[in-house]
Amino acid sequence: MDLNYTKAQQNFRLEARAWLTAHVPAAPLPHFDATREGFEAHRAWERTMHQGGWSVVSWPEEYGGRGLDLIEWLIFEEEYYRVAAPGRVNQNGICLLAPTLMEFGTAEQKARFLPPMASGEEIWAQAWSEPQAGSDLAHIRATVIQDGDQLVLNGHKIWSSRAAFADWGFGLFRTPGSERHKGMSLVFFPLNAPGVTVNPIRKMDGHIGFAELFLENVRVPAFNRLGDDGQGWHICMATAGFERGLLLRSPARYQQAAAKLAAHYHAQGNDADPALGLEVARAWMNAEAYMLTIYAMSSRLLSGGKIGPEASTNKIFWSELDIHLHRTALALLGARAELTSAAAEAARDHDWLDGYIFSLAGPIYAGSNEIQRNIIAERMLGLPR
Amino acid sequence: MDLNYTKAQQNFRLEARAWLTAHVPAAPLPHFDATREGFEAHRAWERTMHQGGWSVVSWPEEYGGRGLDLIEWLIFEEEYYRVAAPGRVNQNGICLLAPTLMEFGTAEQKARFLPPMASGEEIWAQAWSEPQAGSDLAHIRATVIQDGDQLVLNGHKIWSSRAAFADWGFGLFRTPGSERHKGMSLVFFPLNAPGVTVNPIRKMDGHIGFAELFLENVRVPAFNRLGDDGQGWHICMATAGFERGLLLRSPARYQQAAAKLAAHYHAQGNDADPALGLEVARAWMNAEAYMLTIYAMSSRLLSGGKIGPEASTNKIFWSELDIHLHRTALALLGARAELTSAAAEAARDHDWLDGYIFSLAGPIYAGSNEIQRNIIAERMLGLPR
Amino acid sequence: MDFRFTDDQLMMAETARKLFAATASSAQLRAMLAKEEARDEARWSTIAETGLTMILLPEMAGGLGLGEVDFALTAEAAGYAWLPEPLVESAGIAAPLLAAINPSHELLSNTARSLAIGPAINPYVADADTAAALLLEHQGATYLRHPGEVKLTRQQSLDPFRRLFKVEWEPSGTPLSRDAALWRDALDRGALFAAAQCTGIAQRAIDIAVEYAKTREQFGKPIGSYQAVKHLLANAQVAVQFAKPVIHAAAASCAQRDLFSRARISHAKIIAAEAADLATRASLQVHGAMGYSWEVDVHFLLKRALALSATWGGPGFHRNRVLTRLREAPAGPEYGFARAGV
Amino acid sequence: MDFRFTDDQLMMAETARKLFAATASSAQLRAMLAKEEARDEARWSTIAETGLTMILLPEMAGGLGLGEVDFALTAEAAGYAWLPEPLVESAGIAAPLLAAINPSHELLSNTARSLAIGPAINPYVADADTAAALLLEHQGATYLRHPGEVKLTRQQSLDPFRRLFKVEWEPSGTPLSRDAALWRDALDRGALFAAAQCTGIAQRAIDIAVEYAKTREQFGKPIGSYQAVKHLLANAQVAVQFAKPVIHAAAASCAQRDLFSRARISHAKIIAAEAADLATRASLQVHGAMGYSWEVDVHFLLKRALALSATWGGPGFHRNRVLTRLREAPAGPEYGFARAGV
Repeated sequence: MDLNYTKAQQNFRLEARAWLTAHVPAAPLPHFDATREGFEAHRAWERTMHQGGWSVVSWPEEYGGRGLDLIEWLIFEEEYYRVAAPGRVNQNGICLLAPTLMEFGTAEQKARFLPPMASGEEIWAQAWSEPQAGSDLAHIRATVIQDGDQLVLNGHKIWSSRAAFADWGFGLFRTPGSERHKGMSLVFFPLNAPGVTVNPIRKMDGHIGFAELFLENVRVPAFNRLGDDGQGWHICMATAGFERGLLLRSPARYQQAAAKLAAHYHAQGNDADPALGLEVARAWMNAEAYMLTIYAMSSRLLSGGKIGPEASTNKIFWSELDIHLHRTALALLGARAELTSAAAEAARDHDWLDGYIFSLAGPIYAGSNEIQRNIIAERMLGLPR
Repeated sequence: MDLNYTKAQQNFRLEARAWLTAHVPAAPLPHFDATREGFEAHRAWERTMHQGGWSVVSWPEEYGGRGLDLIEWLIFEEEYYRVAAPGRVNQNGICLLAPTLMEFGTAEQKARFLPPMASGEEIWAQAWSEPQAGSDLAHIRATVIQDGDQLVLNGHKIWSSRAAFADWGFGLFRTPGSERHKGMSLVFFPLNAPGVTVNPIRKMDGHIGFAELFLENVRVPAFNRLGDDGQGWHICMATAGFERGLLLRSPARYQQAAAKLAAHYHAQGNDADPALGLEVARAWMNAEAYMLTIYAMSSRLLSGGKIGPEASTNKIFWSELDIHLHRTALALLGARAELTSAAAEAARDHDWLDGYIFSLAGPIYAGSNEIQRNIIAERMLGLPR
Repeated sequence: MDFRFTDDQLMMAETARKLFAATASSAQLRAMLAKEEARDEARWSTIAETGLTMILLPEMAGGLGLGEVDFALTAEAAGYAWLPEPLVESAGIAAPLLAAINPSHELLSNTARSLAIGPAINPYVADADTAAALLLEHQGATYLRHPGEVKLTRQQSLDPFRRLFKVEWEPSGTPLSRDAALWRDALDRGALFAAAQCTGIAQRAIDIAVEYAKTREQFGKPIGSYQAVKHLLANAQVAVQFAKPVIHAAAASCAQRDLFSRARISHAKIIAAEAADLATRASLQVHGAMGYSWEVDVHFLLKRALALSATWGGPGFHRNRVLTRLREAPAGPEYGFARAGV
Repeated sequence: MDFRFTDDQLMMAETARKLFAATASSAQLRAMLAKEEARDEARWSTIAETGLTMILLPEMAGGLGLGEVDFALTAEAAGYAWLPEPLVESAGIAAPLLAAINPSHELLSNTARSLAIGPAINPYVADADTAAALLLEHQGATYLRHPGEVKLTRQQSLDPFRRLFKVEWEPSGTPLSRDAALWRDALDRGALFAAAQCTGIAQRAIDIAVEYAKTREQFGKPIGSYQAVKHLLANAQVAVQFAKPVIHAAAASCAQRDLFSRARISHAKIIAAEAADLATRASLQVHGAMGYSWEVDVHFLLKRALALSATWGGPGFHRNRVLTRLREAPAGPEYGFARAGV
């Protein structure tokens, strides 16, 4: 065990810091879920990142990455959050789909889809859930039929993050008549393809953020299926592992917020409610514990380990710490906590209220925390189903 | 709504206060679960109470009570806990069995069992659980067979509170071959009857407290069955309502402890951890909320209401507040918290550690809190079973 | 000692509940939001006509001369409906303050007008622009201003139905009153009725979650049959059950205006806000992604609960009042209702 | 940057675990308790022979010259076994303190002897009577006393295996050392290894609850198939998962002896004690009445967890160290491991 960065890691950090300091937009971009303008501003930022070689640092160089390992990826993320750089509008693609694509895709598929993903030219939405299949993903009904070298998609998807403005969607479809985990395929489709209707859904924060998708005889090349016919569930579970387990929420995100929170608390001096010191310390400890656990897990993965059901412990931990951290910030803000960022007197240093509302979705998406607890109990502890 | 005591209620309080002040033993009695001596000291206290007319204040006068209503009972309990009077060794009889007996018993049964219960001459243990039937009480296997004017009892009971030293037990038995809620009878049996073996069980605090009972062809008169053959489940559920709902845990118990806790906290002055102020306030608020809710419920019952599934909300609330209150006290004691009352330097003003250990059983007995939450969800909220 | 409501009290509460159910349904409130209306004049008129704005006004001011218990039940119903109009702040806090100074004040004669209130403890004033007048606190004194006499700057709350304003004004001229005790009373009523609204919000959040959990199926069963869902909602219901009697007792003793009654009010404010937080978040979790969308009502409840928890004193302020009571006066079983222990 | 244990570290930990499993089973500990023995001399000898008491001693004191990471894994295993002997306090804290003063001290030469330690932060000294000597703190100085030179008064802990003593003594004569920094180091190690024991305790509590929940049936199903039981134990396991890396990182940086390493140790102490509390109470609840009986092991774990949480600094003490670090040094993503932000 050696918890010091190597000289090379330190140099890499400084290189990332220098580039980010020089390129991160001075003013925050408008939210990518709020308007087309915000979305395109984030796409432009992806392009800038790509030009600098920073958009997909952990990918192989042939697809636009730097071939960095998980520790270097964590260092990059630390620098990224340190300067409060913009949210990653193509996260669904880069963090969720790309690892799956690299594991299960053909060379041709990788060559076709990864480079425009890295450059932000093609931005991806996920399309997992359906109205009757949320936590119970095996219950999906959307269908895929092969017709020569084409696939014909039909169905109704919902809660598709980014789908209001994105270019491509990836989702699960099943062979008609198949049941539960069998007969599923993971298919990519352009969101502007004939037969696709995108109905934006407003979130509780008023932003659009996700959409409902209706697919009516949408035709895509058979090339757009990842893996073989019927392999969809297996592939999708691998993605879920990445999503919950490691790549969805960088520890740096919470470390940065916790540091802000602590500064805010200490700036209140003697006026601060001493009972809140407890929560501020807790918020920082949670962020650090998450960071340390992810570093430990990354070290293990680097030497050939696999993410198992402990991915579910990560999901529970980051989603709960995020809520706690933001609740504590709102408590510090007192009666001003309810002001939105549109209000003249809203807290300027950090979007605590937006962060709180966003955090409330954490225990729900990427597999509800109830489901994660079942997974921990059954697969880690061995309790009966 | 009038939340002032009447003159008569005030006078009753002062009368109770005067008697208790004059009669409550100056030194705490040895624990009734620890030794036969402690048990008998508590029996003697029951006798003293009875002689003063205070042992069963809410019972009808003909059985040794004062016929007081629920509000007066609450006032009496407040005075009782105010002077930290001894624990009630016959609580299983007085608070659990007696209300059931008064509702379902014949005049002869009441005349036989209530007076010696009131005087402490006969002290009662409950005998509900069996090794395979804890939360799932309908699963009990102990049997009762009628043989002429006698009942023959067989079976294995466990977790019988007070049974190590008590005189009588009451428990559920079923007609052989009957299933689930049917064919059950509530039967009383002397713990020294031939065929009864009492094996004391040590609790985690080292005291004995409960026992395992083996019944082998134990013969009691048919007179000892409460209600008709097969009515046992119905009667038992009524008892469970009393137990969880109202009579098991007086609010005064927690009000007294919370007041001690607050005094302890404020006595620490500036040395106290300010974050603990939060918990001290919480402990007092919990005790007051419980008190107010019980008063509101008592008012409703006095005008003819019945205890329904909200009994389950009471059980959850008092069991959780009790743990919280004692945890807070242990936190205030710091590194001295682990000392038992046998230690020279143990906290003298209140048995916080004993209270904490006792409180840990709260979410388990009288129907586990998991079962109570099911009841609330299904019977109060109407969620599907 | 009688903890029951009178028939009159129950009837008044039922009237409020029915009125809100009929005039302030989710669909009606959403339609009003779409039209960007500050208030629904028809609903407000009906509220005034029904007498709900007159509960706490003394009879010599043309009011019903009732007490805080009566109004608390109305506030609970208003919370249940997440009513946008300023019934609670105007009729529950501002009007009684003005009536305490001058029961014949002409602003009290028209019960369809609303009053806004700006105590030192709240940084913003709700519904200041539509009010007939603002009652403002400065160093314990009461000043009356018309909206046109002050500078109002809208501050957007996350609750789209809450219309907050920063008020800039000079405490010049003679105040209506210099009695600082009036503002302590106003704070008590403000906290008390915010608490009452919170239990209404909490119950509504539970009720809609229960309805959803009965019908929404996952893994072939209604989600309400899973223990995780049952226990989440059961815990929220427990919190509501043990908040309501505290609010009712706090309302009944509000007029005592002492260490004991203020601790009771603070207690009510703390736990009712917590119950609302617990219940709205449980409701959100039970609704899943659906609950996170604008189309399901749970977010309106969650936002109102968040706003109310920090208004009229946050948890820290009220906890200090509880600790002060515990430090300065005896506690224990004999002090539950009786200040002198009898 | 490598967060993995070396093969040597893993092997040493495995040795400790196997030794404790073989010599300190529940039955063996209960038998020892029945005989009212202070310690099991055979077990203690085996522990010493295996080298576990020499992990932290420098090579010039005849030790293995290993670090806190190595010993933390042993302490975790000791917690899992709720070991009665003073391995952690003697070999993990007292001996390194003495070795730091004088690595050739003759008390270090016999590794089968134990040392007791009395820092100012703990009111009582564990296993003082069976120790070869006591190391006692007075105003930052270190005094050495033999048990016969001080007045020992047994103080009964709720944990029947913890043998606490009040020590009355005079700080007369020349201390072994006046360097107060030694006691700050001792406190760090004390808190760190208490934390490590706590995660062991927590994992044991979960493991026995899981075994019970697999076999105990109610309502026709194993209780472990109910969500209420699953989620209770899953939450406890989450707490353990996120405590262990903090302990390991705290152990790895312990030698830094600065604001950063001390905050990490305090963090570890707080959350490991909480994990042990959560897990032992969850285990108790899962066991039902059975868990409340003396016959099931859960109470031994619960008691040890309770005792350790307040020893070597309680939550308030350690929280203050965390807040001090946050006040006095920068925080943020670049300061996770790097004091200078690189």
